[in-house]
Amino acid sequence: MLTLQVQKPKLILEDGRRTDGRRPDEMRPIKMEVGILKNANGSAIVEMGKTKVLTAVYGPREMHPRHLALPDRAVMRVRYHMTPFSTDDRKNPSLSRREIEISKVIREALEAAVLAETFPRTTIDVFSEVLQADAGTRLVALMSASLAVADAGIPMRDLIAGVAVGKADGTLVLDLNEEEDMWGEADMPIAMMPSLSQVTLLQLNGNFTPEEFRAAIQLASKGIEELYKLQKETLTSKYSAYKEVN
Amino acid sequence: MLTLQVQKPKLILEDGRRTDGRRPDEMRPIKMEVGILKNANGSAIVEMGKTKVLTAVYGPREMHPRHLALPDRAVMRVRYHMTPFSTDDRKNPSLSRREIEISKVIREALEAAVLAETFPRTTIDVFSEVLQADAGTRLVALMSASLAVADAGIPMRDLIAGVAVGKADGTLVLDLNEEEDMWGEADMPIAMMPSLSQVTLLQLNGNFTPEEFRAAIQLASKGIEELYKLQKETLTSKYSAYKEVN
Amino acid sequence: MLTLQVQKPKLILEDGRRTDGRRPDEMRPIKMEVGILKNANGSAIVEMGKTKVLTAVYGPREMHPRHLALPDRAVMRVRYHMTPFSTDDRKNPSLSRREIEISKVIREALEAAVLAETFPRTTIDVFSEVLQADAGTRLVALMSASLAVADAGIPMRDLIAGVAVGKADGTLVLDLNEEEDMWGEADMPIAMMPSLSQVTLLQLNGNFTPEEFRAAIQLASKGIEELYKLQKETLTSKYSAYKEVN
Amino acid sequence: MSLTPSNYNIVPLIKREGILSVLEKGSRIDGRKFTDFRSLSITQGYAKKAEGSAMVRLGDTAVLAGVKMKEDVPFPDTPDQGNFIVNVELLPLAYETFEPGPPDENAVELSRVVDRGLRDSKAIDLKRLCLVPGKKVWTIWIDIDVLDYGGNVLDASMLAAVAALYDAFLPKVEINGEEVKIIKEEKGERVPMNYPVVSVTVAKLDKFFLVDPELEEETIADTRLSISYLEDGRIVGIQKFGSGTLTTQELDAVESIARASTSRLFEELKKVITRPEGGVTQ
Amino acid sequence: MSLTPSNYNIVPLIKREGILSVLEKGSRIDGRKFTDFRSLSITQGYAKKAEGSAMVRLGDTAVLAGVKMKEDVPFPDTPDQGNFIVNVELLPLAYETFEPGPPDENAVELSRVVDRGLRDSKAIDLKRLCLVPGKKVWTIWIDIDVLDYGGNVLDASMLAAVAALYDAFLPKVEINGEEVKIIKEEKGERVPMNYPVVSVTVAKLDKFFLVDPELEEETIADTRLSISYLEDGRIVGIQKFGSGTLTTQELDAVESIARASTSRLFEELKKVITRPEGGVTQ
Amino acid sequence: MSLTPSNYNIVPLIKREGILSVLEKGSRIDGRKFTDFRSLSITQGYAKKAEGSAMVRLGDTAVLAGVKMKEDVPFPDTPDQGNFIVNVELLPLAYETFEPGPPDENAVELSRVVDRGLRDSKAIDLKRLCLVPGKKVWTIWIDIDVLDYGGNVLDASMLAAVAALYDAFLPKVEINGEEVKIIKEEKGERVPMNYPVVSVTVAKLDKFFLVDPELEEETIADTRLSISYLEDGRIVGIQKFGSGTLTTQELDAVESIARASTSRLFEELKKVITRPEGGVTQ
Repeated sequence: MLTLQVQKPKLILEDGRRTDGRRPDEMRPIKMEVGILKNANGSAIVEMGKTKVLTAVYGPREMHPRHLALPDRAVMRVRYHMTPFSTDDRKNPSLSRREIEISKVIREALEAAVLAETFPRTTIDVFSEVLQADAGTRLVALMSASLAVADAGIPMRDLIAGVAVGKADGTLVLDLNEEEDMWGEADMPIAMMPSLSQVTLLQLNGNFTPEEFRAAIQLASKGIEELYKLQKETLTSKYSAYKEVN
Repeated sequence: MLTLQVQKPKLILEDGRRTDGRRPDEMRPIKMEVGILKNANGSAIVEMGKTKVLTAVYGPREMHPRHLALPDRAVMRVRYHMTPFSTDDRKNPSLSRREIEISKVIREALEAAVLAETFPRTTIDVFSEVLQADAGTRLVALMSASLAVADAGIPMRDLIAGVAVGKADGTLVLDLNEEEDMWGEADMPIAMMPSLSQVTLLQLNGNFTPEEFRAAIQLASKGIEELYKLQKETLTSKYSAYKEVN
Repeated sequence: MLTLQVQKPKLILEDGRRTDGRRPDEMRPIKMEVGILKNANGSAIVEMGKTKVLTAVYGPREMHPRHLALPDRAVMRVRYHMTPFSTDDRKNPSLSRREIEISKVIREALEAAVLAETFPRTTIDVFSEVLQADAGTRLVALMSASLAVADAGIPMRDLIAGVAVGKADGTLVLDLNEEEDMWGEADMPIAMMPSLSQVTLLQLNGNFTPEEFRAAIQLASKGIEELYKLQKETLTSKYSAYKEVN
Repeated sequence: MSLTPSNYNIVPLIKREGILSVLEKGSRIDGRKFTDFRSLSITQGYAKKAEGSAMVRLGDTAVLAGVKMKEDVPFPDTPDQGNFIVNVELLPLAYETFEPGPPDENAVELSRVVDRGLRDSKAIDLKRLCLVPGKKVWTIWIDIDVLDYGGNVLDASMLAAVAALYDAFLPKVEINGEEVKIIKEEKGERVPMNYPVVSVTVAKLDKFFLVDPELEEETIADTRLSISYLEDGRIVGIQKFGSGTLTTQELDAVESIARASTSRLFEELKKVITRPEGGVTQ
Repeated sequence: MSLTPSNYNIVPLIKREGILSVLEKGSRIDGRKFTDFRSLSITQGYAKKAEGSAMVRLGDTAVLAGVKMKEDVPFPDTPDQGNFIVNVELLPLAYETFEPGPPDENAVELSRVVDRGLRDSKAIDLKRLCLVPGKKVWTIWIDIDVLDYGGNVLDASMLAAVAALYDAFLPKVEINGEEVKIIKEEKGERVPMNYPVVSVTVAKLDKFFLVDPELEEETIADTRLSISYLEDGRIVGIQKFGSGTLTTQELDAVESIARASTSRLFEELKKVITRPEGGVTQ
Repeated sequence: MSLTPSNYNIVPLIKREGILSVLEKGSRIDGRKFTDFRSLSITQGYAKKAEGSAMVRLGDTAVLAGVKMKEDVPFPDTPDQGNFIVNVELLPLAYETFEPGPPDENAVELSRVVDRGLRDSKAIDLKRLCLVPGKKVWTIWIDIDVLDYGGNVLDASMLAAVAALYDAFLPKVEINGEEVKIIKEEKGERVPMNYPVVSVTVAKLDKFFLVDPELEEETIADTRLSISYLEDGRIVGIQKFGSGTLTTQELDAVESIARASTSRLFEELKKVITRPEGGVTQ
């Protein structure tokens, strides 16, 4: 009787494909570009399906106010923010609790990679703006942030690549789309420094058996390798392009 | 016709007793305990009927930011706060105007007692959290604060004890309950340093004749003596207990 | 059918007069007074029709926090604020976006006139409170601010006088009233340092042809001359009054 | 959180001694007797866009109160009463240390003391602000702007609030059952006031009790007691300000001193609020 | 409260002299003529989740505008009009001194100038955003993100806003009397635009007038005048920025210079906003 | 914006070495085994004004949770579900560096992790909080006050939240079609819980994995992993805290260690939440 009620759609179709035609272990199309902003010291934009995030990095630079500076390392200041028109309903531009939490997990993930001890008493500012939100925004933001930090010439242990693994109609799926995010049984974003085999971000909502959890990590690792390769190419091609020009 | 309308109940019954069975000059059951928190320098919890307030004291300690420190005394920072589930309807956790005013009158009352000039350039922080609100919270908070300051080993001119006197159906009543608070004709919270006979907090809403005002102060003084005795016992028993252990 | 709908009234009547009986080039009655507050270093109140604005000036004085001080000039801090009962519907006392913008344009207009370089490392604070809002508040505020700065003895290149020119039923009108403000086709507030022939504030909403724009400036200039004369008389009479007393 | 203030308007010790030495001689620095109020003027109708207003000057203190109202819904626990909101603003115009921003604890305390004085005394009749029980009531705001901060802002604010409320009219309304039509342009009834209230503040300074302290006295006072009264002598509000203390004997004395001052204030108020149609207490 | 800025993006005096000496020779530091706009690109549909969007690059300045809407109630004084809200964000991505937080006075001013340019010019037809008079209307938000702050953000923002609005569709609606059914998934009509508006900013720097100032010029300019125009030459908005001054003769001159620049902007806009079904001004 | 914290609760390097040297010997500074939880007490009904409450003491950590509810409207996208809001406050009472004010990022993160653990596990049955589909539902608040901050606040908060929810009753309601009458004074049904959830936190410190870290261990830990479980072993939430890292092999190990700890926590919980009318999972 209530027309408001929305029914969960079938997420895995007869042919084993997902609602957007992908196989369970297939990621969405990806695009990456660095150095696209003029004022920032480093910048990058990453698109994954219809999710698009732009990140600017300023720094290392003097910390204000001074008493927040750390004697042995750079302070990282990280903001994950969604532009009001990035979502179906307009998002209020002030920071939501969700954005506060995600800013924190992205900061902690970046701190694992950035050699902040190289720049004591300074700050490294990382501002990510979600331009289109369609599942996976925190990982796309984190990847663009890691590229932007690299683009700013700040030394890192490794780049960071990440992807979500979920469960849809009982099947593990790589790189959730928005329907799977909303109706699926689990969503586990995971990010790594791939060449060091270190996990820098891990969250889960929904439910996994312990076995599914382990399988999900394996599935994510495959996706992360691909993403990492693309990240390195993106950086290389920019800097080789520079060399040709010079 | 309107069922929303609530009728004032009879506050003084046929037998001269109050709605909760007390005589007009009888206080609610009281419990006090100090030293119940681990991290705080001093702490106390006081229960008076169904009102319950926990206070923690930190300090004397360095003041931040420095320019707010005073050269000749400790700054006292006092917060009276109600936890969201302390009231019938959930209280929004942000500070209300009522909480701002009560924080101020509690601070001023405490400043009369604390020997703040002993600790120039420092701050003494007093945080009271109302866990159950059922009339008299500011006085219960103030008593727990004065015990917590003592428990922190900060020298005081005297402890502070306080109680409200009100008027219910024309009768002066000691230590209002919530019905008398809501439906009575007057509510006068008063707090003293009993051994110095000094009033440190005084407010009134409702109405008193000048004669009632004077009688109310006398009635309060009796209650305050009792409360003060209990406060001293609470502190003594804690520290004598300590002595036995050592 | 909808009674909510309000019809635009005729703004220019048969006899060429406006709804309040003025000719198109006629301003509302004006009153000015300086030195009316005790604590402020300078103060002024200006009334123009039913618009009334009080301004207090404090300074030049030490800047807090220090790091906002400028080495070569005084910082000006300007607030344009409407009291809650200055408008038809009560105005929320917190600063609206409109008040933020107007504070900025008034600050910039004043900075053109005040010899801020005379007082490096200080601040000059200008607080305008709109007591009655009935069209033209920003210009009345700016005029009272310029008088209050003068009353504080702060040197200026010139006083500032300003008035709005609008278009009502196709006719250029000087010093809009509230109906013309709401229903007219254009509203252009303009302020000048009259003896220097310099425009210090200029805004327009609505529409003007380029020819109307030029004619509007001419019309405003006439009004500004009158206002300026009155401002100078106001200051002179205060100080000559002083002389008589001494 | 409430902090010990940084003695923002500190009076040098030497000034304190000066003030005290004058008091020892039985007078005050501005020549008043201990029990005198300063010069007082009350002007109704000062702010033309308010539904009622009053400017009060008490010595160097200037306070402007304005009344606004709007149709509203009642609170669930008072379905047959209007809403009443008092808001005092210590405007940055008024004193050199006042900064723009939301009301600080001093402004909040002033608002709440004025509110209680008017509400709990039943000076304003909130039941007569009900239009349709449980559905529609008036919300009355009284905003009080402190324009010049010259001491004893509370008593001036209470005078301004009362005078502004007596100056105020509600818009005209036509009620048909639960249908309420408001004709904003026309004046309706007066805001329903039962009687005026006054507040008297007494500062304790060493062994002296000073009525209506001006700014320097207030600054060096040990404590202040503000008591609100009805004309029949009933006390309808008390607030102790500041961290000094009083004995119960001193409370007695202060209350008697304060009560003695009320007749002057009621007289001044009645000069402006007495109504042709029958006087202030009808 | 508005403060004299701490010259956050101060250009050293020697740079000012450098810029002026180039101007003396009749050219600008980037080689432009005084009356030239920088290179301009306008890309509609850049932000796929918005109902309409446009990315504008004007020299080194990059601005992204997006349109969202929702069903709403009208304001009581405009029962037959939709609501329209412009919000400019000077994102911390865009410049080294920009901090996260609520819009500062510069962002608020930009929002309000763009809003007035579009609203008072009647470029957007707010009456056609009414669904049921007095009951239901569309609220249109246009959010403008400044991504790279390279000077003359206002003119870029106005271009982005106009292009985004021309890109935008309302959801499909079915109206039966006062029943409004909104089918979010389907495109309905275009956002009702009457005609485009452009803003032209001219910086006064010493005796020179520079159209479309880039960041360094803007920083050292005495004042800037931004004028909004319709294609027929009518002025539909003016804002003077900064504490410098102009004579009335200079106002004349600036207005003429600004007006001369509008044709280029309208041309560029029409490349993207011209619609098959009849052109931009229908 | 999230900032690298100023190591507010920094443990001197020498202390770190001390802690590590104890761990090398197979024990912890407080004598526990690596896989042991600290002493635990759970007291329901501690806060009498809440509709349900629980005080949890876990070693030196003290956390008090309280449940409140009110009639509300559902969100448009979940018309047949109640609303559920978790709010953790790191009260200034609890630790020397905690300041009053709105929740900081740590409190927000804790709130959201507890919320997801209870919501996504379907431990609380939000559908049974619907009174009239699309019209009227219950909003349940669970406020969690951290009173003493002694390490592993998350696991204590989850225990307190679950125990408080199992302690809580909804008010009595009488539903007639779309008419809902709420009788606040009478207890109605229990808050609908399907089963309990527990969270287990494991700190990684050098090569050691420590269950239920106390404050000093937590402070010097490289990273922490918190995993929420149902009693059947299903994982219903994970959060990695801190900027340290783990290999996927370490993730395996941590998950096994955490799972092994759950039985103790479920046992302790069941001592208080088992209900006469049929046990916790009915």
